[in-house]
Amino acid sequence: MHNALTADPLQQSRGQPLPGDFAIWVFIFAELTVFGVLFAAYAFTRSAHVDLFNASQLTLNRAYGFANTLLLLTSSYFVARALRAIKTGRNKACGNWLAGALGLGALFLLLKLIEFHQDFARGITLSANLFYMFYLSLTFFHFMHVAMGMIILAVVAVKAYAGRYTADRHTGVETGGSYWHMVDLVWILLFALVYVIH
Amino acid sequence: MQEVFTKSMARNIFLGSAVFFLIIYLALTYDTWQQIPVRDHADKITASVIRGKYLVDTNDCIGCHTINGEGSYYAPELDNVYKRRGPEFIKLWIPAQPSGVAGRRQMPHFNFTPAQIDDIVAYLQWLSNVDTNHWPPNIEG
Amino acid sequence: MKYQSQLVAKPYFIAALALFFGQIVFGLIAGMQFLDGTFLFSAAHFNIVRMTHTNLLIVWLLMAFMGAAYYIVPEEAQTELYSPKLALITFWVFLIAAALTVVGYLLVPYAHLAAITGNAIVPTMGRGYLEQPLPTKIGIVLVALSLLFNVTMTLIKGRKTSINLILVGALWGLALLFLPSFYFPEDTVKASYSWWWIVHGWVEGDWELILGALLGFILIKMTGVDREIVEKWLYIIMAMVLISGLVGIGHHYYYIGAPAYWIWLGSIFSAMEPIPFMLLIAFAFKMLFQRRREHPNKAAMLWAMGTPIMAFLGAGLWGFMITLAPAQYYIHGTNFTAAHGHLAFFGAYAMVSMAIISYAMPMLRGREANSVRAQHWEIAGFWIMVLSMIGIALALTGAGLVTAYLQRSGADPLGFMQVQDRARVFFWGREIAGAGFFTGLLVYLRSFFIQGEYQYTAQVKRALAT
Amino acid sequence: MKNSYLHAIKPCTGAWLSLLALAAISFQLAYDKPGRILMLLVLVLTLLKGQLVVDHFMGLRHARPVWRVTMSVYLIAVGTLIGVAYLIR
Repeated sequence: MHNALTADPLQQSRGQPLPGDFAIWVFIFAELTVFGVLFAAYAFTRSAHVDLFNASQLTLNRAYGFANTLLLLTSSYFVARALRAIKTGRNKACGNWLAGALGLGALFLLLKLIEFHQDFARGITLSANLFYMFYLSLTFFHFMHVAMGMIILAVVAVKAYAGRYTADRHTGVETGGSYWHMVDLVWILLFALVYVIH
Repeated sequence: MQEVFTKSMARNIFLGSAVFFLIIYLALTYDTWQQIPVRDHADKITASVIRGKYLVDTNDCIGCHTINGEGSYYAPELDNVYKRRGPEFIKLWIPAQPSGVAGRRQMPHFNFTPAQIDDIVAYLQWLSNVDTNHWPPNIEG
Repeated sequence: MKYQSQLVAKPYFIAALALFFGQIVFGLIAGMQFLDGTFLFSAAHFNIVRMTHTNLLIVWLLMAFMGAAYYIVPEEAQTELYSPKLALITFWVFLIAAALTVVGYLLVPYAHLAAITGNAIVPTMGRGYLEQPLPTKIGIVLVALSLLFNVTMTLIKGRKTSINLILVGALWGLALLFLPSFYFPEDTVKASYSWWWIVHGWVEGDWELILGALLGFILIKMTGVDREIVEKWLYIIMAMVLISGLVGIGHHYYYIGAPAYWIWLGSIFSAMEPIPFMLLIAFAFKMLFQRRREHPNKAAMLWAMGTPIMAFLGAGLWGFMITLAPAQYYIHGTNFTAAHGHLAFFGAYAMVSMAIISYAMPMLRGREANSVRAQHWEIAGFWIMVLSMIGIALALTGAGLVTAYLQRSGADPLGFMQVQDRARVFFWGREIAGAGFFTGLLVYLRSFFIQGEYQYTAQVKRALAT
Repeated sequence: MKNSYLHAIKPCTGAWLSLLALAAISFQLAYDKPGRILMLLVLVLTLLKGQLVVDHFMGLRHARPVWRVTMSVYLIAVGTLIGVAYLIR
């Protein structure tokens, strides 16, 4: 399966620089490091409190987590399509794909807010126990990244609609897209760790 | 293809991360602000405790001592001194200073009234009950 | 020096060094009081000596930063300073306020000082580094406003380079972050929590931006490397400072009564605080290797290269050793923290101040660089001070570890004074290294009294002869 | 140009559909009885998802190999740390 996917008929040359502005990649690597350390901290803390973590984990609504995974994966796909569109010079299509991604991002935030609301109503706070501390820190921190990513994508979308990008000059789309895919990547790890693995 | 690395994007990253992490810190601070009165028994901050704290501040006790590890490392920790020494010892100790022992670190004489010393002890008692995540490690501070 | 108004930086730099001298004298007295508790007890008790030592540090660094701002902002903006006269008035106000405050500390008992300066109206006194009476604090705000007005107006009418934007922005941040010093809640935990807005906000946030701007300026001037490259990397490094440092403030919140989650968040984010310092080293050396000119001021170059290294050592490495919660559990509130404080303040802020002074002072005195002889004295001062400060830090680290082992752990912990007695050898080490530092400072200051400027021809001749 | 564009869509769409399928499998496994095999399985599926995002959405398979390797190393490192933490209990 993996082979079939990587067999790109375009035969695009390897050895390209990172997509988008290098500055965003410094930020992406910094953020990935923070999340990586947080994930490891979660896992090792859990190994000292397995029962507490397993019991608390069961109180989470995994359906929310799954729905949010689908939303982010699809929005990431939309962003990838937006990049394809601009590479063929279609500004409007690029904008539309980005708007779609933004819509899915907004749905993600809405769903997460509902989930937070229900958590707080049940008395879950940062100080409730170690699991909830990690759960809330990780998801809130990620939530902020989604919000930040949406601001970036919105700026890129507006520029796309305004025709500021061309098939040859579209670094902005790549920059915003790379950040958004990082947010998606982090959620994939976060979903597995906090909602699924037990 | 040439790598793109622009100053304007670097600046945006700088400003963006400033705002981003400030918001996160403010959100956490909001939560902390709700928790602190619970953890330090703010309901037990009586008028006497407040007077005691004012004396501790205006006599610059942290110029030699530490309070919850903050201050100066010239004299012992005050967070748990109430539990370490007990109120009676403290009430006798403060007015008896300086000890005048040659070479030993000296604590000044502050001319406190007995009522003022009671206030200081009340403050130290309140301080000893703050939840500091089990710090200091033992009674010696 | 390109603009006449940059000359106002000169009194700031001179005063900064004079106050630096005072700081070290009081540091030596305080160090002596660790060895003999009755030393100068009735004249100046330890707490007074200590607050004079730390307050002089803050004031001389602020003096140096202000001088640097008055020197750099016009040159970067390519225009004269908005009002050199205001800058000069501000200088005297600041110097006199600082002098009066120190005199107040030394002559009036602290509680009495609090009573006569209206501390009862707005309580602000009795917090570390912020011991100043209310009038001084208000004076600091006025001085800051004057500085901000002056440099901002200069910036507005001139060229807006990134160095200038970062520097002026950081000066605004410095002033804003000082405002919580007027907020001293009755709840000690809240007071502690908000005290760090100022202290952490300055030394692990805002001042790092100033450091970056000063270093960036010096490197652009001395290496001739393309401004574009310097500035974009500067932005990235400064972004890393904020990414790690803003939530990294949590490493002060483990054991002061704040919620337990700070143990995790503080440890994780503050563990990344050394990264910007590492980047700063890489950045400085990359500029050095890519330099397009040989600047005759070797001493300034040494300060500029030494700053990121020593800042990494003091703020990065020593900071990292005490930043993780399990380590801090034993080390919090010991001389290990003092070791970190000394090495970080010196390595980052004292050294960057001396770097800009070293670069700018010869210009302010009408020459591109000092004579070779003066530079030799300055370089000797650099090495003696740097090595002595490492000695001080190692000695204090030893003293801190003694506390961690004997007082903080084990089944039968010893009392405070017993432990202090066992750490005596380290306090001796600190005082001896302190005397070494003082010697280094004298050597450094001596270099300013050696007249003459750098002679290209003499250097070339000598190079040809050998 | 038109032709190459059509070809270029497919890998992304394929990756997207694969990701959805993998997410659904993970979600199903979330309700299974806890166990080491299950944990390792979910972990591997997660890393696979991560690599798909890196390769196809981020488009790093066109980038210099060093960047793709960096991301793979990151994913494997995080995965290993998590795996070790769950196995040492």
